[in-house]
Amino acid sequence: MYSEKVMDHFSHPRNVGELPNPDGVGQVGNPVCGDIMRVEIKVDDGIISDIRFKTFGCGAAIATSSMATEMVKGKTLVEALEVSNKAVAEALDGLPPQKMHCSNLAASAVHAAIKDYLEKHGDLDLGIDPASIRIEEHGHDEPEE
Amino acid sequence: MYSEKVMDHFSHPRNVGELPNPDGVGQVGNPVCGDIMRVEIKVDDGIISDIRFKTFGCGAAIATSSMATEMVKGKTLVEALEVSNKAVAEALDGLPPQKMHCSNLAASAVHAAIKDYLEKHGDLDLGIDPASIRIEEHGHDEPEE
Amino acid sequence: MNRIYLDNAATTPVRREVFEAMVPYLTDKFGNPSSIHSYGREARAALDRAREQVATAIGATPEEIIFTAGGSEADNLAIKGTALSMRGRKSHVITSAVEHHAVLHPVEALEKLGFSTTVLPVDSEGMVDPDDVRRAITPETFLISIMYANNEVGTIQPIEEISQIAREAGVLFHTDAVQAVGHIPVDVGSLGVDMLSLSGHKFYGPKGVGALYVRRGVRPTPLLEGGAQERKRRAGTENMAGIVGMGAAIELAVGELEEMLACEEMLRDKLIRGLIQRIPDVKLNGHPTRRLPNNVNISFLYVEGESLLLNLDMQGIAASSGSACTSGSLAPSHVLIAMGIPHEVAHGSVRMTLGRYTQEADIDKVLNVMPGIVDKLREMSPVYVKTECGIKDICAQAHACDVAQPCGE
Amino acid sequence: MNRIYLDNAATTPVRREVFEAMVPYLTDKFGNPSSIHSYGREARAALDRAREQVATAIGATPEEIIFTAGGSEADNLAIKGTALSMRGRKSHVITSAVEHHAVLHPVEALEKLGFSTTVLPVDSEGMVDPDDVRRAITPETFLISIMYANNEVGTIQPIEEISQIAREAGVLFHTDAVQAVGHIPVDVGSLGVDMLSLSGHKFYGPKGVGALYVRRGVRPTPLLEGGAQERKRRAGTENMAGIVGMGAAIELAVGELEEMLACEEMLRDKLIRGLIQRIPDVKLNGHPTRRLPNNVNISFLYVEGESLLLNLDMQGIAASSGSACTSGSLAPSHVLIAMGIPHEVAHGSVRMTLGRYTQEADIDKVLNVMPGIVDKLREMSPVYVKTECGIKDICAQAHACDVAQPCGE
Ligand SMILES: Cc1ncc(COP(=O)(O)O)c(C=O)c1O
Ligand SMILES: Cc1ncc(COP(=O)(O)O)c(C=O)c1O
Repeated sequence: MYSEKVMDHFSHPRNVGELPNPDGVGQVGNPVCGDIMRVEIKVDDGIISDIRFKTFGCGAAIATSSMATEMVKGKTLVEALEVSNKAVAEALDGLPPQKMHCSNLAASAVHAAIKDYLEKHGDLDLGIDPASIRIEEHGHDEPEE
Repeated sequence: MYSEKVMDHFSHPRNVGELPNPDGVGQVGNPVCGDIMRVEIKVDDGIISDIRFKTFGCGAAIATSSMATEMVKGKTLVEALEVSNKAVAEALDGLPPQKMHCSNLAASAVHAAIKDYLEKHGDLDLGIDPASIRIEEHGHDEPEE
Repeated sequence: MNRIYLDNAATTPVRREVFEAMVPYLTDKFGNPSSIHSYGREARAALDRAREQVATAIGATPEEIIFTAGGSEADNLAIKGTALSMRGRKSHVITSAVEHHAVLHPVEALEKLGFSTTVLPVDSEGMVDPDDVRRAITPETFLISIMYANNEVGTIQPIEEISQIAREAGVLFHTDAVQAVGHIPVDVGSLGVDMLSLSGHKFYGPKGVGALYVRRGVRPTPLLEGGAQERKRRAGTENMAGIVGMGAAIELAVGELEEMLACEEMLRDKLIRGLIQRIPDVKLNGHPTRRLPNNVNISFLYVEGESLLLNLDMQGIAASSGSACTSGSLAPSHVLIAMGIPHEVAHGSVRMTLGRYTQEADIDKVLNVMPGIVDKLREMSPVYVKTECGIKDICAQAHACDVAQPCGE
Repeated sequence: MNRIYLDNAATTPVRREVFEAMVPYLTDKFGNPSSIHSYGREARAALDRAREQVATAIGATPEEIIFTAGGSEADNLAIKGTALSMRGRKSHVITSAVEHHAVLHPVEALEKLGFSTTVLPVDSEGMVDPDDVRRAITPETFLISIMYANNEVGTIQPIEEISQIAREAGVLFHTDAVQAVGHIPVDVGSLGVDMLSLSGHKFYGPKGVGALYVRRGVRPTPLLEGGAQERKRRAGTENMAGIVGMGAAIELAVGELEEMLACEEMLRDKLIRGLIQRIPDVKLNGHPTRRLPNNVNISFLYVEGESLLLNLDMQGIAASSGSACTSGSLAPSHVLIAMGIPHEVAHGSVRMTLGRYTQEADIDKVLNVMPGIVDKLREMSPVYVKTECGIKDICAQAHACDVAQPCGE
């Protein structure tokens, strides 16, 4: 069902946990649907210097969380905003179709954390309008069979 | 499917053939339904002294023909008229239900031969009115499932 | 006694390789393919592979294959499922008089639900006329179902012509290819069909498993609903061993198809010719050339099929018959009757269907014993009278006698 | 790695004896039971014997058994077939919210055909209230279908009470006993049911074969039509190996039922108790006592079922879950939701179903590894906050938290 990469990130998730004083926090999903992802970031000079996540959800949810945090760590906020849920799924060698819908929200959680950071630090000028950041709440939809 | 007795009578049918100058001939069934039985009898002193049959039909048709002729050979006409299709089937340890309908007419063929004999020899008084002999043309019916 | 099996149209033996492919799914690989754990995943992988094998064998894609419990379920799904999906939109179905009951009875059932149906006739060799199909189409027609090859007489229908007619009229076309798959080339692309039924036990796979090919975009309403198996088109935990067996069987059968076909045709023709030479008053039923490579169907006049079968069986030879006696109904085979064969001739029909295990020696044995059996039964038959025209009694009533043997010749 | 299989409700391994009983029907005894020759007769004899085995096991007569392709087909036949036979006469069906989809989806399909349906609720332990059944009956009601034992939470319904209500009202009663047969005593006479579904692969038989018991005189309209198999109640060449396997399996299962039942209950209770003792914030789903001997269904709060399953799988333990994630839909198990269990608790449910090959050591292994897995996932869970009430986040929205663990305690 899952690719080897998914299983690797699921069984050895990177960047699990919380940060002592995060600069930004993003959370997407809800327990009713069975997937919640929370991402905390540290930002230094417009760069994500540290990142942690906590996820309640299935294998895909945990693996995408791990992969998404790996993909944006050390990146500028602008670069990180360009990492889409779809890109995360692709970096994991794909997800089963039924998992694309609700379990592939880790990039959104990262975006939410960046938005939170930007909103809290409105005085910074990084050339990004936090209001322009759209948080995809329903992953990348596959066409229904 | 068939009992051992049926198979015995089918593979070694008794009384097959024709008689040189039969006293009575009876035929039932028709080729459209797939079963025809012809019985020829010799009668001496009101007793069936010899009998032969020819049958076009399935295993049950041949076996019942053989058995019926065996059962009436040497019997009086009155006794022979009492041998029913059902009795023939029972003597063969039964027939498959679907064979009771159209393949179990051998006794009828015997009855028809007796009727023919009586009609040809109307001057004899054996105490049987040939008109009273009913030829069952549809065997012993099982209730439809 | 060494038995000879000449009833491969009824069912075929399971190939050794097929059996061996099934064994793991009846022993340690027992998982349910819907489960996400390792047992489930190994079953899922086998299911996917079997689906690919079936798809490849008939030129389809895996998503176009719906596994079923056999040919009958596939036929029912194609006919009733399509009708249900068309309910309230279109109302007319076309089929032929020589279809298997698994097509004819569902079509009859549709009549009770308010659909109208046309059952096309066939000619004396069992062929449907494509022009009849064309003429039968009305604006209400949504489905045509014509079998690929007949199970009783082996006649192969002009499927490509009919499918083109269907396509031009915008009507869905289903073919029951249960007797064709694994025996003659079947490619859904070149046939141009929308749905096609097949059954594992007709090509050396196990009984109780089949498939319906459904072209992408075509959506018969499911008959069996429940779990999400087969993409919700057919519910029920998958018959894993059966499906794996059918996958292996179809791959093997299609791989050796040409070789087998040539071999079967050779033996078939030897058997037909041999019987006609050795026994008077016989008639080949079905088409002389457009015929399954393994099908021999012959009527032996004046004798009844079941008696013949039982006598063959006592000699260790397994065959079948279109006589009513085998089924217990009064009417003999609807296929022979639709071909205009008189009842009494139909009653004397015997079908011998060859297979990959048939040896030339088997054919020789049949040719050796058959004349004696027929003779013995004819001697016992009240309708058989040896005159110049040996068909005296029957001729009086049977219009098709001249097909069998010219009367008074 | 030594694997531990705790998903016997999904499917069971095929018993060695069952496999061995099947082998002849996948090798030399390959005949079609409809054939009259020796191959056919030996198949027919085996078919008759299997039918007798199934009938005997549930207290029925052989003519009352219709072989199907599994539990789903049996359910579909009972529901849709009965509805079709009642068409134009009566129009109302009653079922429960915790039925298998093989019952619920056919019932939904009936609505599209103009039938009306009542889906009864269950209590928090998954039980149907017989009084609800009684109240739901109208003069239009022709069928009640309530499952014997639930496949997810193991709750055993009061079938005898419901069947009596049905009988008094002159309404037919079907029960899906797929999870019950072979595990707890099932006797159609004392249950008083008119129809009963069973499936071979739930009691160590093969997948893809099942049966519907149909009381003499009850006549659901066939769904699969064609040949005269199963007395015209279900067409298609019989899955011989499957049927023979199911016959052998049911005889064996019923023969050792009491012994197995006691053994499974013992292990089941050890597992339930052990998990509750070792892991905080867990909740047993289903009825505490009226429950299948092999069913354990537990929600682990704050964690999601699939993650748990995958972790168990990595330790070689196969189980299943009622989480939406496994199915890919948003809503978790309809059974847990019908029992009033909040979505987030349902998402954390794991079902472990024991079987005849389950060892006490397997239970010990689960009890050993589960706390670590749950801990690890909870540490990773954003909804898990260790406070006095460990359920802070969830409590705000979940009314059934107090079922799981009193909040603020
Ligand atoms: C032409 C044809 N269609 C359908 C069927 C039914 O297939 P099954 O027996 O697998 O249900 C058969 C054989 O029995 C057949 O020969
Ligand atoms: C209660 C219940 N009913 C019906 C079924 C369907 O049976 P099958 O998978 O054999 O079609 C199952 C199991 O899958 C079940 O647990």
